[in-house]
Amino acid sequence: MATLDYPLDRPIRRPREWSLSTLFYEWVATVDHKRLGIMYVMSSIVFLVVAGLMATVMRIQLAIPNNHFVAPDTFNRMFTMHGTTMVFLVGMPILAGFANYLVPLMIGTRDMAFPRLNAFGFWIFLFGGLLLYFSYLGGGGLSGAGTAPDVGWFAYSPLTGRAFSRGASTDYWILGILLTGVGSLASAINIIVTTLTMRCPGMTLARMPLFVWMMFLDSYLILVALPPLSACQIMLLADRFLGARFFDTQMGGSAVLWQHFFWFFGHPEVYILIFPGFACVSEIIPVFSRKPIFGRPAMVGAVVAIGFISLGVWAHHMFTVGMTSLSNTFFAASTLIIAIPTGIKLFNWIGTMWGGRIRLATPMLFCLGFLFQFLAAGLTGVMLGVASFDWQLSDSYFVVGHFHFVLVGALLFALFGGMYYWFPKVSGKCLNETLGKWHFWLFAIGFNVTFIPMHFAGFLGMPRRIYTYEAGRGWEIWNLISTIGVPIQIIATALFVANILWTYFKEKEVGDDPWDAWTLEWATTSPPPVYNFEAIPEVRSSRPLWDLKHPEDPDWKYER
Amino acid sequence: MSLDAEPSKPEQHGAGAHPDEGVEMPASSFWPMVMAFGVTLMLGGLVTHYAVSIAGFLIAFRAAYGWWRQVIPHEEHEFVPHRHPYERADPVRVSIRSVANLKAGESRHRVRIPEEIHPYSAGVKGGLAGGLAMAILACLYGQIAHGSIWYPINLLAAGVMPELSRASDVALNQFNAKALMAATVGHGCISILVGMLYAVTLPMFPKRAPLWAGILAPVFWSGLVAASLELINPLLNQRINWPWFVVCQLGFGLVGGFVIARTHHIETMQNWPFAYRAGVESMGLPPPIKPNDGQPPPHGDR
Amino acid sequence: MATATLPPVQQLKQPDKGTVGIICLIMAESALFAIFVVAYLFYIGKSLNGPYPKDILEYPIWASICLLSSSATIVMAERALTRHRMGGFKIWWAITILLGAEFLRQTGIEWYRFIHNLHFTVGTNLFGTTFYMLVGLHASHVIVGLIFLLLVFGVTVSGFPIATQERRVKFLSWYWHFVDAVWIVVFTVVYVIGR
Amino acid sequence: MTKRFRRLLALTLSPAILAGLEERRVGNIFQTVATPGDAVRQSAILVLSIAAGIFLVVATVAAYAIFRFRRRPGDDLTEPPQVYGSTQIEIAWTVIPLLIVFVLIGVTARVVAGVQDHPIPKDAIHATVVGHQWWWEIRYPDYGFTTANELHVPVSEKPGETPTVLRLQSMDVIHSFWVPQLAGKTDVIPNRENVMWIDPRETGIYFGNCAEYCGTQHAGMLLKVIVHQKAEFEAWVASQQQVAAEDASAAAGRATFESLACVNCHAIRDTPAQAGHTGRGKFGPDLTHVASRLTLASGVITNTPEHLREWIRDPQVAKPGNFMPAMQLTEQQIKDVAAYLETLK
Repeated sequence: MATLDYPLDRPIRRPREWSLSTLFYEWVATVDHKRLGIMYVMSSIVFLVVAGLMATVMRIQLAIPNNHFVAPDTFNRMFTMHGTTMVFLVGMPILAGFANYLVPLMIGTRDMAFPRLNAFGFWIFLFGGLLLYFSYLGGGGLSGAGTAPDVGWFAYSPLTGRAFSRGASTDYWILGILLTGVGSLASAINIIVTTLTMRCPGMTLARMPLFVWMMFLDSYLILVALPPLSACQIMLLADRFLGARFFDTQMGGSAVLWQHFFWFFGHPEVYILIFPGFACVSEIIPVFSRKPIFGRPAMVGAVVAIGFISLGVWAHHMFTVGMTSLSNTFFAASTLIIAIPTGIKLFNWIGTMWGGRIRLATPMLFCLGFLFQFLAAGLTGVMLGVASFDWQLSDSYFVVGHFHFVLVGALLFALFGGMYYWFPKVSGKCLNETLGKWHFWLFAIGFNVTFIPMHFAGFLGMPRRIYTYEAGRGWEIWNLISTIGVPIQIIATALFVANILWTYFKEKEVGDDPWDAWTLEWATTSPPPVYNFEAIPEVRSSRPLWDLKHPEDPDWKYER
Repeated sequence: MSLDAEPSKPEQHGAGAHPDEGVEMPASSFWPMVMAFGVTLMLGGLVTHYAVSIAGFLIAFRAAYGWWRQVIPHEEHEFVPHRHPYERADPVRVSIRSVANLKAGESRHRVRIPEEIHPYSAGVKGGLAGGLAMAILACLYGQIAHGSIWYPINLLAAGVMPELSRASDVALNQFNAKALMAATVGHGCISILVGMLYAVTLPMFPKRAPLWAGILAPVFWSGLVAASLELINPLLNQRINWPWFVVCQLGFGLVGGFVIARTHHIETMQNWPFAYRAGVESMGLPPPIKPNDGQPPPHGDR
Repeated sequence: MATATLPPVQQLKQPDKGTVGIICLIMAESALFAIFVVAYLFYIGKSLNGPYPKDILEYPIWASICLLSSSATIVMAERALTRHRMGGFKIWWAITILLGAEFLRQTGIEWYRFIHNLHFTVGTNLFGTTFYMLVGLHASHVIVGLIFLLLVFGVTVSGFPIATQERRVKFLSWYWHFVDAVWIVVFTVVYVIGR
Repeated sequence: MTKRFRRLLALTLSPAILAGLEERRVGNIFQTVATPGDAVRQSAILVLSIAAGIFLVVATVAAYAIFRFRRRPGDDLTEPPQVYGSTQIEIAWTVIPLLIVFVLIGVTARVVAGVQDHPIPKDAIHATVVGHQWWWEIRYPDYGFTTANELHVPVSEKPGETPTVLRLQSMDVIHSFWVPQLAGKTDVIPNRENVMWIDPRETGIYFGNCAEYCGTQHAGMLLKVIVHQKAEFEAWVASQQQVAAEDASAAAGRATFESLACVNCHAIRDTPAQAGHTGRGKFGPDLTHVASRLTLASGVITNTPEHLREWIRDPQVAKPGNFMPAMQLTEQQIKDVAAYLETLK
């Protein structure tokens, strides 16, 4: 929004003529939230494909016992880079991308609060990611052979110390993530400030779309939880470069301290990743059920509750480190309590569908996939929260299955739903429904075939992060089934990419508001102009477009 | 574009200096990208060569200057002309769909259901009364069968206190402050929660709610407990006296259900504006929907 | 439906975006410092070998006075700026910079004594690690603050109309207050509790 | 006791003891045979059944809603009633999970305290398990010997239970001790001693793994707990307490072993290759009774003469990345050393 803080004393620049070079100029130098949002999403999709291919290699390696498809070090690097990439280079930026594109449109403003900071955030995330991947070439220093980090995505000390991780590979992990962290922080501050200060007239907090609410709380969590990660990374960097002793167990340092610090970030991080999924689902389900969200205050309250409780549950990742029984019980209790607001959200989504007229278009299908898989993920999360059960499950394949249910089965499904839902806004064209339905069903089948067996492998004692296993431990069949699911997912993802290309080049334009939706982004053109709205809209309820479409029965009559 | 049928007044909400022709937007800038690149090189030098850091510093420094010049003394903007009118968004049209109403009635089709409930305090009161009745019955059982009112309390506390499961019969009959505390907190919380559940769910059942609350629910609950008690509280499971257990449950159900059913239903306030519910009237809000009479009902017991 | 019956739109009173932004920045910085403070507290008394805090730490009274009083002088500078008294602004601003620089000099002297005279470094023991990292992190924030203060001073002296930037000067002074507040925490933790 | 008799005892005992034991390779966490594992299993079954119940109810309701309220032809002309919610239903579906969570917290508290704060009987067996990258050192401080990778414990039957208390230490990075059929995992952390206990009711060989990622060969850090009848356990202890066997036929191998760098890492008790003060002989597994073990390389290969020779020739083939280098021995040296080690029953 072009509110000027200072008197203008320079002539206003006119935009240049269109050409290829200006096109390049417009993307690289852009500070437009929509272009940055698109670039965020595109680059995280690229990283998603890269990390997905690593997962494929790992699944091939584990398909049969005693496999020699890759060497142990290669495998260890792959799961480290897979996890790090998926969390920091896919999950975090894709949420920044969605928020960047949609938050200003949904609250009826022209841009983010700090457009240049926004651009800086994107570029430093991208360069940080590239620096991390440069480790494959330069991990041993420029002259040495390259190696990527191989310490796992949560990089437990003292494995990351100089004594056990020689060369520079762990340094790449620290520096790359430190940089992307700066980017995430920049975009989080931007989203918070934008939501608090730039809402259009009439858009009270009570009327703000749930998507914006959740992105706002997500940003708050980033703001509180990410600096601790940076702090402990700085400590580790000092250990490795300055000879400090933070995590040096030989000098009396504590190996568990890193875990406390890391998980103080790491657990809110799980919610940081899943909130955007909630955000997409909370917009899509009402529109496709033709009803307002059920229990809206409870929805917001639940996210707020999660946002606060999630800062007090971190040690449930550490039930096996030998804390006292009292600490274990405390963290088990806080973890179990967080299941309640999560459950409320799930019930409210079902409540929204109840009594509606549910249109089973592709975005809605993905949200329904989200519902069932998130239900399963939440329940396995409760199992992990029961400290005693966690002694068996922690660090087993059950955990791998559980968090892939959260991050793929829930988050990725919701994001796919979001992409199908908002693609017409970004491009003016609806993604092909037939291809979309193939994508959904193949992906849902492939996903479940891959990740359900992991839970059983965990029950049978399979630890995570092993590059191979001996025969006869009862794990062969589950691993084989898991691997069989992978090609199905690959085909599904290829269909999605094909769908985007096909739609972009072949499909017809569908107009500004193809889903008959209710939030402000559908009131402008598809794609929106640089300035979003010719005139800043005014709203009187949480569904401004409903009010206009149904003047005989507007929301503002009933909302508080 | 305007969301209202009425012509908009963009100058009121800061649309820029040229409302009819275009908008001023923040000017594009390479410097954030260059800055990010410089910072990356600065850190990348740590793992490659210090010369990379120096280059990164110089680049970042130049970018900082460029960025600085762009926002000081004022943020640079560029003028973006409005699109041609026919490229703009169509005004939002009135939907051809009619909106179905709940059968509750024309004017109140957005209320939440059920419209009348017991006050929430009735749930708490009922839960506490039921819990007390249950506790008295259980202690009575302890006194009659084992000669000690502490016996059932210790058994209940064994659900969270593993040391009690190794205790002898004599020890179970004795007063144990920790066990009393654990049992009271546990029993109290569960009683209040169940009472609350009664209060909100009873109005949803058609008729004979006290029957549901007093008899069927405790019986159902007893069955559930019987099925899972081995896992929840093994000690209690070993020593439980089922007839007495069911009697205690019925005591809770009848007393709690009676206390709740005795209170009057209250009108929910959900279709009132927030300002009324909060007790402050504020300007610019629609008047409250008046379900029965002209005045908003007095504050209910929430 | 006639538009006349539409209720009036609520005009929102929303906070200034710079204000919210700087508060967010301070929150994030606080979270960063909190972890270092926790690490310091956690490692108190866990060093396997000396020197221990009570052996070498001396209360940095003069440095603390300098830094804390700079919070007052920057307020004076701000007040002068709002009243368009440029001379007063320059003087108070310069005093703030000098006080900040004196604080850094005192830290430098302390560190020189530790490192050069006592050979007590970041790798000596856990106390050394947590001490240098916490105090160093704070000192680096003082340095960043000083750079910005100097920048403002430089452009003001060279004739830039700093009065147009009153809002940004205010945010800079908030940041400076934050750095001072952190020093109170650092002082308490390192020099009072830690000894 | 003569040397010859001792050797005979060792030779005959080890295979006899191990022959009757059932191998339990599948570490099913629901087929536990020790109290800590049982306690966990019971809480697990409770949580699993609650979760299954919730899943069934919620998924059924959701599926019913999707089916019942799907859009049908002709629905295009109406919008459904715009219901905002129901505080009563919302409270109900908040209170019910709260009740469930309340029960779960109680059960968790009891099981956690029951396992962690369990009093240790006086006649418990004590063992110290030290994690190394990537093998387990197992010390029996009360019996005065050290072995590796295979933890031998007596069966613990009522009456006269003999639980085993494990003190877990790490030499380098974090590992985790996990034998699923006996107990949940406990991390093995440097500069910190964790304590756990097991009281297996049934004899057998229980398989486990290191469960915390600890570097290249994390996958090759396997673990076995061998549960004996009490008498057999005592016989095993007696045999392990013997000094290293001396066999004249293996003298060449012994000389080679003691003359090479082997002794820098590996100790053989009561020989010149004994563990020294300067860390000598502490880096690799103690080999005093290496031939009595089931496996080599922390469970990666079985302990057969061929495997032993291949292992000495190049340890990086069977377990790439481990810290034992290929010593570039001649074929004859390999044969000699292997022959020597095989006498160390």
